[in-house]
Amino acid sequence: MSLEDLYKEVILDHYRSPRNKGRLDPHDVRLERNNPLCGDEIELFLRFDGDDLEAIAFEGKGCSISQASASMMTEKVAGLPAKQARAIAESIKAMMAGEEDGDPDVLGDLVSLKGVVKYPVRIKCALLGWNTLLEGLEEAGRA
Amino acid sequence: MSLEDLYKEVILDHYRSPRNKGRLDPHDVRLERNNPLCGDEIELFLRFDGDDLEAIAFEGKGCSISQASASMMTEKVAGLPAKQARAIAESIKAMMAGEEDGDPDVLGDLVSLKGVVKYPVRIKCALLGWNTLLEGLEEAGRA
Amino acid sequence: MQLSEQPGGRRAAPGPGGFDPEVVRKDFPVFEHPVHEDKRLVYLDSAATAQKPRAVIERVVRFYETENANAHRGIYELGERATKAYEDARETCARFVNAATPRSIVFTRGTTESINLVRYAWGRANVHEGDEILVTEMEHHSNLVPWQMLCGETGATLRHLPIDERGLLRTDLLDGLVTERTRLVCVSHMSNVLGTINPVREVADAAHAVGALVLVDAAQSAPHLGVDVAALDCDFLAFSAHKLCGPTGAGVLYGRESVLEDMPPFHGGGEMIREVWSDRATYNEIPYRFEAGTMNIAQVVGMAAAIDYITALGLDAIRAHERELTAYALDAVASTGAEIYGPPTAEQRGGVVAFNLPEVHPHDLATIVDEDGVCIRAGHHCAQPLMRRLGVPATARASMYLYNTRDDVDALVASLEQAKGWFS
Amino acid sequence: MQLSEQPGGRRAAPGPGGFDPEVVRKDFPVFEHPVHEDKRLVYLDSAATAQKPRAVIERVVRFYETENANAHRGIYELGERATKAYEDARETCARFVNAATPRSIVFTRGTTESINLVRYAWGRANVHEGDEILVTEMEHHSNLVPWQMLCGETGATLRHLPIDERGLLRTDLLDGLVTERTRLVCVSHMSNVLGTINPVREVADAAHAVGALVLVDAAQSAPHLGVDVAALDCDFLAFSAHKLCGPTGAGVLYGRESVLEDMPPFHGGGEMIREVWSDRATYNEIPYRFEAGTMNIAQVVGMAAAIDYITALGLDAIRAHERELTAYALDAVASTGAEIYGPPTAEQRGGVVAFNLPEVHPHDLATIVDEDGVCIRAGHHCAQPLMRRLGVPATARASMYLYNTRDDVDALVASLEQAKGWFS
Ligand SMILES: Cc1ncc(COP(=O)(O)O)c(C=O)c1O
Ligand SMILES: Cc1ncc(COP(=O)(O)O)c(C=O)c1O
Repeated sequence: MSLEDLYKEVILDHYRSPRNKGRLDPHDVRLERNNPLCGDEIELFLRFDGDDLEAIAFEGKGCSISQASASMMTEKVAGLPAKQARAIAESIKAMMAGEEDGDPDVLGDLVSLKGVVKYPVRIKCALLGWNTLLEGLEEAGRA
Repeated sequence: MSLEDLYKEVILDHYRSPRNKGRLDPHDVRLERNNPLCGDEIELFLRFDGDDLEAIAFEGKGCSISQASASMMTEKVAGLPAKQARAIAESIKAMMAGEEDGDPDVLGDLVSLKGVVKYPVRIKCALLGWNTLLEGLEEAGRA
Repeated sequence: MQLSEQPGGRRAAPGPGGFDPEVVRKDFPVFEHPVHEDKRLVYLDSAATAQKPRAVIERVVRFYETENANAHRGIYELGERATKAYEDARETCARFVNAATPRSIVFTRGTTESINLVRYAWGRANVHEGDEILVTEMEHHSNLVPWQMLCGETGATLRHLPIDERGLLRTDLLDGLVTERTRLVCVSHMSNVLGTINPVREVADAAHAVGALVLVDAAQSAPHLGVDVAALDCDFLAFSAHKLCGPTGAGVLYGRESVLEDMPPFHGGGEMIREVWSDRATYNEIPYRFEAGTMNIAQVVGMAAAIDYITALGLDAIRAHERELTAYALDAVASTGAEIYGPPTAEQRGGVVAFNLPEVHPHDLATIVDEDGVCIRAGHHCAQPLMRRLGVPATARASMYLYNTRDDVDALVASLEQAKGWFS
Repeated sequence: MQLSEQPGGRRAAPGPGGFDPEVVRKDFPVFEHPVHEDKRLVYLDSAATAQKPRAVIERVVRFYETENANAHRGIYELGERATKAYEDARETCARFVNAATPRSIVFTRGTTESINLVRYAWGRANVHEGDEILVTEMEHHSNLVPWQMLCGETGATLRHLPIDERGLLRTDLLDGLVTERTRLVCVSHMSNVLGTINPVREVADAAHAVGALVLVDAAQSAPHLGVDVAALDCDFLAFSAHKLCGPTGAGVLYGRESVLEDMPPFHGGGEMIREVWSDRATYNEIPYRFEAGTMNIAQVVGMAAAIDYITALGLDAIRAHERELTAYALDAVASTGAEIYGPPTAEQRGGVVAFNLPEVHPHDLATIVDEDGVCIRAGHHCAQPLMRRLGVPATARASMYLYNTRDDVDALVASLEQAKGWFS
């Protein structure tokens, strides 16, 4: 995928029209994390129903990759069992580390984020939301 | 002059049989100086008779160049007017800095010390006694 | 000296003194290698680090091949050559900053270490509870964080000299901010974000009037404007070799001779001592007192070669070229609709243009222009408090040096237009 | 691995693994240039600094020509290459010292800076009045003076672990000298004067038994013996690139991960921060917290090339060669009537032979042998307290490395004989 395609087909849609953007009230977990070198910021809200991640939302600012990736994440994991959300996050991290190819059956559209691997400095941007999610699941004792 | 000649014809005679070696009592000025990088040490004693440097002696240890040069110095300046001793010391320093050729009429045998100029790291050794003398004359108010 | 503008032309004619960036460019091997397989390297990040001319690389190689030994230690010929190369470099640096004596030149790893040396060696001996240190609002973290740390350790207070809307220092506020309690005023000669060239002498006069010292961060000015410690009347001045076409790992702390004389040592170790006993030591004369252990000999020698290189081309000619190119870039970047930070004219600033395109985050921008071989910086540029002052989380930044041409600026602008297209 | 001795022969055969110093020598351009116009360079001062193989010089050149950018900052390809080269070097260093993680590797200018970093960052936070620091009687000034300074600042007490007549550590006295008050024990792995290889693990065990930390000065051992921080069980370990065939201006501080995690920063500046406000800052994770400003990137990359070079030859093979050559040199130098300092056998020592000829001052000796192209060191070797312990103002010192041969030792001995002749 060319950089142009990555932006036009994957990133910009979510950047311009982020899903699940805003506060989530009530919530069980709220976490703020940032990427100190770039200044990207994410504030993540999680609400559980038993072991399911019933709802998820985020606030944030930063580059399009960090914000689009967070948006795609919320869309993917909302409503899933916490365990499965975690597995997806780990899969994304492994894919971005170049350790896995990314299984379309598990990741669906998220596989397209693999396009970022070619831009090593931007990987941290793409993972900001996912790392925050993993921390949030941990904090909630759901991971 | 080859290094061998410098050692054999100039340095070793004074190194083996240093002139005016030992304490001088009574004395007007006593100064200890060293060359921290090499560890060469000089203790210099001066006695004045009016404006004349009536007597001079030294103690010391270190490399042959530092000790021989000090010995040659005492031989040369003993009994001279302080002013003239100072002029000789300045001349030697200028010669060692490569600024002057060294006037045989003024310096006599000391001109042979010029052989050390080819060995830049050793110049400090050759000048240790002379710098101490200049400080001593200064301290005595004779310079 | 001002380069002639060719109306409508894409390239400035060689300036007086024959300065031609296309020719200069040939001295830099890095430009012989394309990036992204086949793209011409458009290097617009010299404020971060400069590229190295062949003369500097070859000087370092020659040191390792024919002069390599420890300096100030060996009695043998190789050791003498190393010592001579190292001390000749000190004289070159002294001449470069117009220091009265090479005794004022202390070698370091770079600007950051130079400033921290002052913090540790001078600061801990001279700054006490109730004292004040004044820094400007545009300082690089390297000339800010060390003073926060020193104030935290000593109970001194850190104060800030603000900037105005155009990114110029509010020197009108100096009178109120420099007081009897001020011990040190820290000011960058040229901002690495705004490009602002600061009136260092005016700051120094105000500081000296109350007996405070002045430290000048010349990381950006030494390569691009040149510095004259006598004219600036500063007490300390710091710069890095790597930003003036020299090797990484080398830099200078200039210190006023009388100030260095009274300053306790920094690191303990070989060479900085006079005599050592098991429980105590006496210390060497300046500048050696501040150079402990085996120094960065080859890098210091390479730094001198870099200084020789840029001074042979002429700092005036380099500055004239950069001014001309900056004026061109300010116009060209503004034409894309970008917001530009810092003083409006090329006279008031060095060759640094920080900007943001509306709607496009600077990190996205840097990634997109990189595809075309264009290297710009995106981020806070080690100046987070200044970013807050400007009200932005980050900016893009293009910075120019002697090897840059209008072609480089044109390539940047073409790339910016394309990015705009993707995002629109 | 032991090189075969050829009875009566002048040159060792290539050892197992094919180690042949004559071949190795060809990797070092410095040996292609005669000294004093026409003399073969007989370089016997590698304990001061080592010569550089072509692979290292070329690696540095390649960095400047194809990868030069600031590390950890640029989004563009050149910046990625620089960052990768720099971080790959960290992994090389971690493997070289057998560190569990590259997070334990902090880059510095060299051993002296590494030790002073510990003094400032760890020492000021952890050493207080009434505490004790233990050093050995054979330490280099770089592992002595910083601790004198820290004790002077904090009111802690410096204690000394003596050596015996053969130059071996009196580890039998450890029990009495390591006490509940001991915070840090500083020991060199190999003496730069005596050559003694110290039982670091024994010292570390004694220190850890009372909760003290251990700092190992590996300036001499890293190049000649290799180091294994897990086997030594040390908390800090310092070495310099320039002594292991690497560039000047680079070195390593290894720190145990848990110790570094708790350690406050050293320098303030770019890169070592997380977030900066005008009056305060939070700091980056390890090891970046200790690497402020633009680092010595090209030198660190060159250091990794040097480590690759010596590890490809094999540290065992290098050690075996040096042991064989040291045994030869101990005999040969003794045959001139010289007094030799340090342990009697090559098993107990590295390739360093300090000696004095009766009646000939070492400075005279160094000057005289230099005429024949022989480079030896004369002086106190940055170990004045050890000189006092040996009862001499200075010594001559010949030190050997992978490119030295029996021819070099023979040239030294011939020159010594001539000097004796002049003075007799
Ligand atoms: C044992 C020992 N420690 C420390 C040092 C200091 O190393 P550097 O001068 O590279 O900082 C040296 C080298 O001179 C040494 O031999
Ligand atoms: C204005 C300014 N000050 C200080 C520094 C720090 O210089 P260095 O990273 O070479 O220590 C820089 C460069 O990054 C700078 O631009």
